[in-house]
Amino acid sequence: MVILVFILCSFLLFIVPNKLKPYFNILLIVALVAWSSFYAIQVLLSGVSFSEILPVTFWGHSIELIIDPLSAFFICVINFTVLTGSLFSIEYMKMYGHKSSIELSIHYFSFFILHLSMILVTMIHQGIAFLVVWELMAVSSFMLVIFENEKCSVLRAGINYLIQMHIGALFLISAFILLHLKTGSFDFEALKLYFSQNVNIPIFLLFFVGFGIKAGFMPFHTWLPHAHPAAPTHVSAVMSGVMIKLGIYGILRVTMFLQADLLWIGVVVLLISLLSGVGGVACAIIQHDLKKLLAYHSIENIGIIGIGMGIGIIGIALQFPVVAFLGFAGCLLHVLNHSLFKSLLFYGSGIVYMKTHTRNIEYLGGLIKKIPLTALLFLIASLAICGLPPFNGFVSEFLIYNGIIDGLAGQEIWIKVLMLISLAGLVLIGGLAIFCFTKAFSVVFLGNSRKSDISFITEAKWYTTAPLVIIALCILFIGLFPQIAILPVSFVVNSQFANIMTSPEAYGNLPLIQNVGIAGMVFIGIILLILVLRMVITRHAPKEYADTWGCAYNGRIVNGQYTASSFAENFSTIAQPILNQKTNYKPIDREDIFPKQRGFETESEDMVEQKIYSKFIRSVNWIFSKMAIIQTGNTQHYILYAFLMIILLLILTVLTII
Amino acid sequence: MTTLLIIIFIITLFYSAISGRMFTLINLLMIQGFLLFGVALIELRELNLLNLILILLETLIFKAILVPFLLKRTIRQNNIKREVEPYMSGINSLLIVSVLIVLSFILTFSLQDTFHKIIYFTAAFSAINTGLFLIMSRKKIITHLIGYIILENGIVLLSFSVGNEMPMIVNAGILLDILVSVLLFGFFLSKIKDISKDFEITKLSKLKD
Amino acid sequence: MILAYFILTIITVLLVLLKHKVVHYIAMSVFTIGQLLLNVYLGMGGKPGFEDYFKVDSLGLIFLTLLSVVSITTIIQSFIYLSKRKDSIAHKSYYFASMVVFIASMSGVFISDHIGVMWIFAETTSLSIALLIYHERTSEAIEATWKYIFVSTIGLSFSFIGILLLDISISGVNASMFTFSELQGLFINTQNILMLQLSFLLIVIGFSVKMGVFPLHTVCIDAHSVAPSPVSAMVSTSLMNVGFVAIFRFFTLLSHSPVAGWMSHVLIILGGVSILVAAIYMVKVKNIKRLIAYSSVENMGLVALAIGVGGIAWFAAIFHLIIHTLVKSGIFYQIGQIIRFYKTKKVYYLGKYFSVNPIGAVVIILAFIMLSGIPPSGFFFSEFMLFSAMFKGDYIVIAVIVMLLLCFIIYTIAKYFFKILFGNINPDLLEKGEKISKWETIPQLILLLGALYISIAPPPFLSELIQDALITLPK
Amino acid sequence: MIGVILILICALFFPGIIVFVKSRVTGRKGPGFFQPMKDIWRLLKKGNVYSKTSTIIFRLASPVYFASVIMAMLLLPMGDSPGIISFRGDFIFFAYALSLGKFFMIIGAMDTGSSFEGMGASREALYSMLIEPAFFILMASFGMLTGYSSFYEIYNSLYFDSSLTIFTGLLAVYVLIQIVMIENSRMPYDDPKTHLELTMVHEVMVLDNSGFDLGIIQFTSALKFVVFGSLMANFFITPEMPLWLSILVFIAVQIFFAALVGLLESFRARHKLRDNNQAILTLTPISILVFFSILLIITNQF
Repeated sequence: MVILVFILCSFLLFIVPNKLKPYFNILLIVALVAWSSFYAIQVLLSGVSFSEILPVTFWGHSIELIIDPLSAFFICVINFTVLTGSLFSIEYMKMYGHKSSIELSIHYFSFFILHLSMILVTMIHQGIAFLVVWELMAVSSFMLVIFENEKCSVLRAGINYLIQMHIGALFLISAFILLHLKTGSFDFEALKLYFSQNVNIPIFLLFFVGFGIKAGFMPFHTWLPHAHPAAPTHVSAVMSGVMIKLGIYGILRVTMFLQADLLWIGVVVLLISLLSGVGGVACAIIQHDLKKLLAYHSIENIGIIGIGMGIGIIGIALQFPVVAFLGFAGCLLHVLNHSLFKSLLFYGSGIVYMKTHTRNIEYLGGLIKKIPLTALLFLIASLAICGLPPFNGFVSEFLIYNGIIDGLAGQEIWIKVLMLISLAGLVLIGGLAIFCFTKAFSVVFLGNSRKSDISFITEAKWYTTAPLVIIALCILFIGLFPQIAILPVSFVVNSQFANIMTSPEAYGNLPLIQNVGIAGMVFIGIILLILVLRMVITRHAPKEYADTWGCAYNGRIVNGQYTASSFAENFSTIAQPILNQKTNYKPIDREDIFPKQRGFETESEDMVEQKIYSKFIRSVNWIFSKMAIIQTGNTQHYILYAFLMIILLLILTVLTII
Repeated sequence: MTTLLIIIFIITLFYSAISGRMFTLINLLMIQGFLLFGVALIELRELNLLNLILILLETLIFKAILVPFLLKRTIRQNNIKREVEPYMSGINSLLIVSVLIVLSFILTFSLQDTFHKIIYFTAAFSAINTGLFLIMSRKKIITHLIGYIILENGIVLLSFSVGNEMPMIVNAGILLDILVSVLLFGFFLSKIKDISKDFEITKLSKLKD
Repeated sequence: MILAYFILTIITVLLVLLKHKVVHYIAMSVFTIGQLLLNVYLGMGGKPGFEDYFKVDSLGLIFLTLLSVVSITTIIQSFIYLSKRKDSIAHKSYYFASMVVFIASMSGVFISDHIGVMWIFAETTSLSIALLIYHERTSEAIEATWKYIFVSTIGLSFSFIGILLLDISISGVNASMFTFSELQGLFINTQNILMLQLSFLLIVIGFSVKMGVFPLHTVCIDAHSVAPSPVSAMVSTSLMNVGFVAIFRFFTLLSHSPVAGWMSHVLIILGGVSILVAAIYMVKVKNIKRLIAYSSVENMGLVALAIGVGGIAWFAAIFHLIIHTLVKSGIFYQIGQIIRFYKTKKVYYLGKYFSVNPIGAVVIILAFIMLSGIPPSGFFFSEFMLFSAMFKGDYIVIAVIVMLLLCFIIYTIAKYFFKILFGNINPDLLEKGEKISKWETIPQLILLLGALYISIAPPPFLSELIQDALITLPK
Repeated sequence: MIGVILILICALFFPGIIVFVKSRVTGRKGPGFFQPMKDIWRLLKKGNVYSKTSTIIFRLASPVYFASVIMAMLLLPMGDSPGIISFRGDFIFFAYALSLGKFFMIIGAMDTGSSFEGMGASREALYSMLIEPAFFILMASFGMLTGYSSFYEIYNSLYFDSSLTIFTGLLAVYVLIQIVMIENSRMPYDDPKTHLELTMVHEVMVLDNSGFDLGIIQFTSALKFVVFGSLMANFFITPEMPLWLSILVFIAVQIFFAALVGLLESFRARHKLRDNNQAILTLTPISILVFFSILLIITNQF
């Protein structure tokens, strides 16, 4: 009943004057957050799943909202990020003062509907209602993405996003129909009956592709690098922080009911996530647009989550309860961690965009001198995303690593080799992430500003950086006290994946995580110790300030600095065939006496998108243009078509083909 | 007796295929009108009087006299060039029409309907096919009209073979519709005049994708 | 009651021809009231009179109510449309006269039971629409009108041949009246299958000009792109419903006969090919009205597919049509407004409509969501039912191809609609457009919100009405 | 606790031995063993010169780098006494702690805003990314062999009886040596004494450091040598060895390792920069070889 009230008062947004719109929006979101997380936390603590029947009947079925531990966990993740997103949007939306009031109200309205539909997606188990809310989420996020619609690239990205979401929904529709054909009901619970009777792989693949398109696994990720840079920052933070995770939620929901041939499914999930992990981060390295870089990193982190899930499924298949527990726990914890540091990174890039109005990192630089707090927060988030020790990224990757290492003890040889490949893949992802984020952080924040004039930039308002600081504190908290963060995750895993025999070792690794926390604290202690040591020793030593050593060039080096593309150049030469980086530069030919001004620019298209998607669409367009001969404008032809159609159908009937 | 008339009807179809000039086509229409009137007179004797008069009225007055007169008047008024410019030579169109007539023979035999005389069916189907062929193979819009009327003659022949199931009002409605459609064609022909003076169909193909 | 209705139409036609502005308003409002009265009376189960020619079954009732709803909004929009144009008073009176005849003949088709009578009304619809399409007196208008009348009369004569063959095939059995209700059970054990197949084939190909399905849809596209927008709204919704009702009635007639399996295959082929044709041309077409005409052809292809597939897809077909009628008429009125503002139909010159007329833009966004089958729209549920019926009848390959084509179609619609809303064009095009009054979008909003309400919470009496429209079909 | 003290002691004389061996090989007398330590002590007391463009990140870089190596040191066991912190999967923490140190060194170098330091930073980032898989596969395969995944338990339950196990142990030692040479950018991959900034890797990154920071960095590179040296030493220390013998073996291994590094450096020329990538990448297949040989040991079909 409360949800209907929410929907009604969300319509009030259209009437509220422009000035009050952001605050009214936050009021609505805080109310929804309070309502949903009250039940979610109750479920997480008590363990009994909460269910409520909605009064409105929908196509004859009454909709039932069920919050079980898995959806409770996801609700908390969603609520936290959407809350910080709406707080961040107050100052960010001031940049769009010129927008008309109806555009602003549509924006806030679809932001609230996005939040509501994400909550409902985790709550509804009935098939048709689930699909309705699923595509409602796609439509509302589409309206948010095309907010800055004066740029045509934004429009193209938005439409591309909407169509891919629709294709994903078509996969889900066909999966639910197949389910309905065999078991007569659309619910997720009917999957248990379905999986016990017939082959699991085909319908799982349909579900996996349908949810994978939303999650952004490699082969279907092409909408992500276009949609996120197009959307305003707080929207892309919510989208890549949380909305992608609902794809993972869907896949987890389906894997809970899997009964047969789990091994092959686990292998498929593992390989696809390895591909998307390594591919995502490799493409991220050569990006120049900060948000596109972060979007590719979402694909990489989805890959890591997928690896955790693959390991978990293989663990269940081979009856290794510890490996299964570690895999799924790592996967769920990384969902939480990624939503934290990814939204922090997007907010940081949002503040950079707000201040410098450009996202191309080649023009930025030296921002730490002007906005030190944002730079520090961006640093913490990029350390966390690379999975470096004292922060939360390391904890979840640590769980997945342990899962892989314990998985190495599998019987067959090819399982050991598979575990080795996934270990190498995960390490490679970590190394590439470090390579990419050192580039991103140092080019944007350190050194001198390359092209844009940053002299008058000031720190963002307190109420914008406040949510960022809270997120950074959470990142640090999970990093240093992981055993508290692991409690809800392990509770969810043990209650949802009942076929993981809740063996004692499964609970054995809780103290294991504590050591990581202690090690992190010791690490920070050592750093502080050394800093104090340095202060004490060099207390009297003179300190001078001079220009950076420039090999006898003593002016201020501005465009002599190392740019992002040169930083990434030695990696892109190695990975040239995969990344097909194009450099467009017109060389000066010999007899050109007064050559005009030249520019050097590298740009990279997405290999997967180029080779598979655009080629497919171009060929279909070509075929269509060849087939478009019917509408010739001549009356005789129109009558000829009817006559030929009758003759054709008559022949077919006589030859009994029809 | 009716089979004789129908055979003459089929012969007029052959002549319509090879006719090069507009006026011969219109005369053929007149002949077909009279033939239909004859068939109706002989065939439908047991109908009630009112229905019979209506049908006779329709075939004699409408098809034999009124339409050919209207067509000739429009041709003279808008001094349209008299030739019928077909896409293909006379011989080819004759071949095609005969193939069509053979096809309609085969079609009627395969329908093995014992209740009705086969000759009606073949004449009706061949008239329909030749009407369509005339529409599709001639450039002039007037010949499209003539082709349409030959098609209508085929349908009328078919409805004779049905006998008297159709109530009188329905026949009246059908005749009314055909009359109105021919009137509308005439009305719009005058409008088309300013697009293509000699009513070429090729001028009427701007609306295309 | 029917007699009173037709007398009313003749009187309004005569009144309207009196060439006086005020008389037009009075006559048209009297006619709409008469139409509503007829609808309500028949809805209450009243007898239409002339028992053996007219009978109201639930299928006819659904589409009659749809027709009256759309005709009310069309007449309102026509007044707005004509008030903005500088036509002579005579010109306007022809418009209203042929509009009245058009609406009357369409309601005639819905409630007629006798096959011949239905054919006559179908023929009068195509004749009465001639003047409506020709209203704008341009050379394209003449060409489109000529093509439309010529091809539709030939199409209808095809269907008349089909009806005659049907009549011949049952002439052995002594059926008193050649009506749908009497012939219902007669075809169960006919031996002469080829005759039935040929007659159904001719009927479907003949009525495809009305329903906008593959072979003869081409002239509908031209008629749409030329006719004034209230007329093209009428054509693409109620005229296509006329085609659907005709074909559906013959389908139910023959659904018990041995030829039923063959019939569904024919309809599936026609439906599939028309979706393919719509997809091919939507990618290529540059004129906004032709785009929406092709989207009607695509929806009608889906409906034909649904009739062919059977099972729950029959329910989906009728539900799809109800939503399609409401949404498509709303879109066409809005497109008429856009064309009046930008004075061109080429999409290249349309843009920035969101800043020009926000409420109209909201209508366009709502219409896009409804058209593309994204959940709040009814198309999602009808397509869901259609696909589940196809999966059950193991037409899986066709279902996958149709899904792919639908994605292409949605992509093109999105590309055009959002180009109109947000695409940037040179600003001076915007200034010289005339001021748009907010009140014009009210009827469109009512139509769209009605469609939204029906799709989210389908009222029980509607689904009962559809259920008993399908009683005669084999379960 | 003994391990930490031993490592600190060895770190004091380790660079001295390398310098001694290199000078002896080229016929020079060479400075005393503790000369590098004296330099570091001198640097620690000197003042700092900071560049105007560098910010707090630059000041944080070298302490974090130093702390990460100390952190790594705490994890290492010595014979039968485990490291101060040891838990299941601590070699993951070991590797990621080192890469945190490198992360800060890289952004510290980029902070100065000079093109030379940028070059060094990007090369350092690429090389560290290329060698990490090798280390992980090595430790994971030993974890698979022994069934445990923390340093102390792996080394405790390691025993080399058959010829294949000895061979894999030697191969592992070779891989560890190569990893250290890359980590500290010694001769085959980068020449510490070269002055041409365009071709340097590690040295050019620390170009702008001075005083206390430079001192810490030089001490950390020595410390890193000894840390990896203790990883190798633990191979030779068997659990039942008495304490004094294990200390002796440890110091002997460190000295032999230092001498080996000195010899390597004096006889090997530097790779071309482009060939460095392939050279480093060869380490991963070698560690995969170690993995397969261990696979053979486990399925005992050798």
